[in-house]
Amino acid sequence: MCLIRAFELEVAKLYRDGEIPGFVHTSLGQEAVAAGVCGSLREDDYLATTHRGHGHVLAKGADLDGMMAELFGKASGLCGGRGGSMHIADPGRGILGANAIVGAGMPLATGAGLASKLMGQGRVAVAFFGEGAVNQGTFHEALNLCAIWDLPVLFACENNFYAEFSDSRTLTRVPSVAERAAAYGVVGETVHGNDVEAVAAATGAAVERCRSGEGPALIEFETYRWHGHYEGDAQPYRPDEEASSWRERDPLEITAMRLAEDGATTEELEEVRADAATRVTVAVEAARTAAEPDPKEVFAHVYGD
Amino acid sequence: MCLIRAFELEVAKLYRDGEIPGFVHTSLGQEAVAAGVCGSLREDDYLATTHRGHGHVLAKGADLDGMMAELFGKASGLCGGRGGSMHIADPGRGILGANAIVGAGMPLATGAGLASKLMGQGRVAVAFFGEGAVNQGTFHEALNLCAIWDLPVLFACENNFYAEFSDSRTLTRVPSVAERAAAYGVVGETVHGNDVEAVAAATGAAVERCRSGEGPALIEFETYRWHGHYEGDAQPYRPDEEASSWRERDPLEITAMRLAEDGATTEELEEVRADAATRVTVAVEAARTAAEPDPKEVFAHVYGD
Amino acid sequence: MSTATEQQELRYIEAIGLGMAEALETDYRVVVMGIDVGAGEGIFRVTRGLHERFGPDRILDTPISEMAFVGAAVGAAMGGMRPIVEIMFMDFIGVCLDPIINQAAKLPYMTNGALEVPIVFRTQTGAGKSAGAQHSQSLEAMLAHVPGLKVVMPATPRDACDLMLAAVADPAPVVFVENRRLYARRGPMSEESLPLGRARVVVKGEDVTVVTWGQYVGRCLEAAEIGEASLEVIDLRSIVPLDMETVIASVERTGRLLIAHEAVQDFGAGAEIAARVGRELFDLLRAPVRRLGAPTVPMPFNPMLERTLMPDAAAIAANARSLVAEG
Amino acid sequence: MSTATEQQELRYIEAIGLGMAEALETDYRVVVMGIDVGAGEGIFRVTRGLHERFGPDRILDTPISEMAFVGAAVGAAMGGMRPIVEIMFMDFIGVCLDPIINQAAKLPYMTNGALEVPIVFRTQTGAGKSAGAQHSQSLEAMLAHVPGLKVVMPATPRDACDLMLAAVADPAPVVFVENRRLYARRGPMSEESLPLGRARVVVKGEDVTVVTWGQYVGRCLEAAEIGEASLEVIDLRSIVPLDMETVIASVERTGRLLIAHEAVQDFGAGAEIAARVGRELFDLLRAPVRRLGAPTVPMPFNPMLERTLMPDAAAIAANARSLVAEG
Ligand SMILES: Cc1ncc(C[n+]2csc(CCOP(=O)(O)OP(=O)(O)O)c2C)c(N)n1
Ligand SMILES: Cc1ncc(C[n+]2csc(CCOP(=O)(O)OP(=O)(O)O)c2C)c(N)n1
Ligand SMILES: [Mg+2]
Ligand SMILES: [Mg+2]
Repeated sequence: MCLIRAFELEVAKLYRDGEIPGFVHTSLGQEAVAAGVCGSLREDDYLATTHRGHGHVLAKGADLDGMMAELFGKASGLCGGRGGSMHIADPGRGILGANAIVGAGMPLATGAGLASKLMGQGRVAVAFFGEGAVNQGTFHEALNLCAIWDLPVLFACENNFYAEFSDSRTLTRVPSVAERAAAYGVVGETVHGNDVEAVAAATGAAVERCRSGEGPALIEFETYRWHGHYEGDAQPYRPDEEASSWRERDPLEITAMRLAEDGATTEELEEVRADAATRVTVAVEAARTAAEPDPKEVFAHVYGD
Repeated sequence: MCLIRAFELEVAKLYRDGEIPGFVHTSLGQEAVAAGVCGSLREDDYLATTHRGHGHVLAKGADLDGMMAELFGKASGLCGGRGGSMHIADPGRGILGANAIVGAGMPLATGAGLASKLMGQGRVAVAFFGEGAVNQGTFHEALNLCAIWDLPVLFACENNFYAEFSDSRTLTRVPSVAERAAAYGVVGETVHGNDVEAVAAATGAAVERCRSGEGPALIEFETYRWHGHYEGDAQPYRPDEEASSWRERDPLEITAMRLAEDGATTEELEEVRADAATRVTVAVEAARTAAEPDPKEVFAHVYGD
Repeated sequence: MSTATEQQELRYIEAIGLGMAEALETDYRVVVMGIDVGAGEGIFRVTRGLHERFGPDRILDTPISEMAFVGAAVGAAMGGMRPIVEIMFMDFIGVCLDPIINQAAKLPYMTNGALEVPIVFRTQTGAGKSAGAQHSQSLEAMLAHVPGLKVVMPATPRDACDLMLAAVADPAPVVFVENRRLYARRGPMSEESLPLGRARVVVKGEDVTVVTWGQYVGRCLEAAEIGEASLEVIDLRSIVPLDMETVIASVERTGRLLIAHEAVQDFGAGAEIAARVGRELFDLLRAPVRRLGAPTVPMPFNPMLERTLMPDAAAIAANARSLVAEG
Repeated sequence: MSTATEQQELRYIEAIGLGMAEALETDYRVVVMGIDVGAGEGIFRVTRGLHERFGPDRILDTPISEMAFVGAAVGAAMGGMRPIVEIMFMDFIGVCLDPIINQAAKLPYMTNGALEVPIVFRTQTGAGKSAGAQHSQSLEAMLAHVPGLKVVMPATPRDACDLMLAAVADPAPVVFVENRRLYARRGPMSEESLPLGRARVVVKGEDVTVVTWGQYVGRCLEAAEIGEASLEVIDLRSIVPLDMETVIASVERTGRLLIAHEAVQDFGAGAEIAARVGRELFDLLRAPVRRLGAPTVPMPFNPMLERTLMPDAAAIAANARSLVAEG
């Protein structure tokens, strides 16, 4: 979590300063979902995520330096600089990629789950998506498909209550995503997404059900994005009190307090934070000075070879 | 209903004999849904239907001769012979057309309902669709959209339990379409689709709710198609007992019996049937001898002008 | 457009907004629909001010449900409205192609003219700023291939406004493709007004006709200024209808044709123009028609790679020069 | 393919089935997915026998949810399978374009080759039997325009089988376009086997090169038999990769090129070929390249109108003749 926080804060700064090109959507405030879900997965489990996927990808074990370099578009980036923030992937770790098409990850995860099932691999596929994506047809179609085929797919919804500039509660009569799972004969549950232990517990149980052949599960994690939809968004659309009340439920603070209760010292906690900050700084330095991709290679892999 | 029955029986024969080209999907056995729903609509209400739409279009008041001629592809057809069975439309009667894309009618009806609402016309739009189409993303998206905008749209599902060669009950964990409406905050109900009075009663009430501004309604009409998915389908996939048990619940017989109870004489009932048969025969004769469209006109209206 | 407006310089993005506002003002059947086009004023702020001025019944925010709301816009057009519906990025036709190509494009014809579908599909493209492969495609050729759709791609503020008004007024469905790389560009509203379907000769020249559209109009103008050959730059403005008359008239004089566009070259719209000119002016062409588009590669994120794949003014000028050398 | 099979005549539809069966037999990662492809054996019975032979874990019936199951096939390919997924009619790309063009076509490139998406999108087209405007489109040009996709369109049983096997083996996503008007046609499996990406010279000739594919191969062969000009008929077999080498070699001899295809002519794949030949053989062409495709009209239901819009052998022959007359 600390690493994600440090990463995203730094990315926001770099983006503002024009060091990172393209579009960037940070997951500040949502770190516990990433950490809790991905921390409950096996290394070979699959992950398909969204435009707001840095945290998930990091938590799933992608190399920090490779990620940062990718945001810079460098040759040493996880995708050789071809993907960028919205398309970071690391197939070796089951990470099928962030995706810039809202809702596209759910069918892909369905397919990965299908592959796992047909080949008897016992791998679970997790599809992250926002509550805004729930209104997309792919949610409906993919969840139904997973249900009838009993596929080991976890539908992990990050309900941060906003889709771009819109309050998602105005875009459906049934704002509870968990409730909508019943239409597919799937169990849906709602979990406080800023509490990493709650996230991990719910995920662990759901993933085990998936792995044991019961088919898909859906968990809605209620959380909040601290920054705008994209970096640079002025956010006139969110009430201040709402934003500040969520800031008070900082997932990192919640965890820190709990660790402190369990006996962690301030120094130990500070060390974790400092360590994360250092790793990010090192990654930034490396990314800054890394080589650009070789333009002569620009035609490679168009046809997958 | 008698007219639809006579029409479809004749069409099936004509298709078998090679007189009607293209693909044909008849609605034999489902007549009560068409009659009950469309009979409860105003003339200016909208209708968007499916590949299996003859009955709906007839019941909504489209000209019989024009329909038959359209199936023959003649110039006097409702679409000048350009549409055929899967594309019959009659915008003057609010009929936006049958549609060969499964699920496509729901967004179109949504839009017609939107137009009615924005222009304060009080017109309701009905989208017919099969239970197979429920798994299509358009069902999910359109129903949600109608719900949040309180659009006067009736989602009229003909659940005939089969989508092509598949038992639809195997294609979802929640075979009750009505139940799935809850995910959108919409009331869904299930009605015996072979009982025209039940159909009309449910539709009448739902349409009034739509018209009064409550937003969309969903009704699932349980029924059965007597013939194959298309004319010519050998139907190895359906248990005989199932088919025959539904034949015993013939919507026309149910109605006839009820009318008889209410005092209609055998002669009166026979006259209705005979009249329908005659009208169909006349329509066929007219269609057979009608002129082909003028090839010189083939380029007209590509760009809507 | 008022004379006062005609004397202004506007940004391309403002001109689109102006076009929509005029259409909304003069025709109650016009509505604007799309994700966050209302109070949010659009992800690029193209719909700025519209929500405030026309209210939520005319400027409709939709859920992320393109199949439904694009399809609903088509249905609303059938029901007598004149919707302007936004598909946020052109790449997103991937999630809502059916209502565009199978419904809107076909129903007027299939109903023998009984149904009109007067709808504007607003969308935008514009590579060059690391938006990545799923947000950088210029897919006009795909839509131009479908009978029943018109496709316009304005390159100037004046055209953006005019074509918007023309698109709204058109009985046919029109795909209105903006270029986000042009949003901030200013241009005179005093530019001559042309109807939908007419190309614009932007610069007169003698040696080579350069046909282009969208973002590439600017690059071709830059190329013309390099000045080693005299280029006649034609901004196509609409891909369908395709104003071959203007193109042919120009190539008849120059004898040489270069087509430059942002989209991938293979199976792009340039091929159609090359094929037609190759046929109609076979005896007149002094050199083979050239095309200059993006190579067959998904657009990479890295800015330098992206630049490598987008022919610049120098490349356009070099191609024109070598066309002159060829004959 | 066994020698016994090579000596047979098969129907086109059987040959596709044979190709799938061989792929299923030799590679456990191959699965077949689609609406009613299983016990129902496909709406046109292309998957006949597969369900019985390979069972429901290899031949998967899907709900009517193209976005999900086509997308799932793409995801399964990422997960190491080699799915053959059916899009029942080519027109239905309208409801599932995203997984094809934005996911399958792009992810191998965007991940710098780390992800392979070895998938076959089986689909079919074939106008001429009153299927109506929403079930009659030949949309290969749209998909060919997207970098990352291969597009094959077999015209003979031998090619149908070979290209299916090649498509399954290919590391890239391949769109496999069948033509339902050819399903019942028989052809020798002894025909020479060619790799994916190579065109076939079906008939040698001297006067005019006729490039064609799919349903139109047969019409062009008929036209060749009319015999007033000597036609060299080339069956392209794949649109991407485009075998320009074979086309160019032929036109170098004949000096004349006619391209005939089922799809709408405007912005169709023929334009790309015309543009390339126009450029590469500028000095050699004796007459301007001609194209013969469907006019810009949604396909009407009426059989006679439909015929009017589909150039027949006589029209092909007449065009060839007039090409000869031109120069
Ligand atoms: C098909 C498609 N439609 C629209 C968009 C534009 N878009 C990008 S992110 C976004 C909002 C997503 O909201 P949500 O799913 O709640 O995710 P969050 O941003 O809150 O994490 C939208 C509309 C897109 N990328 N793809
Ligand atoms: C998008 C799309 N996918 C598939 C088809 C092929 N198809 C036509 S009808 C049909 C079955 C529809 O079943 P249902 O909705 O239950 O309607 P019914 O035929 O039972 O009336 C299918 C799969 C199609 N026309 N469009
Ligand atoms: Mg959200
Ligand atoms: Mg059904």
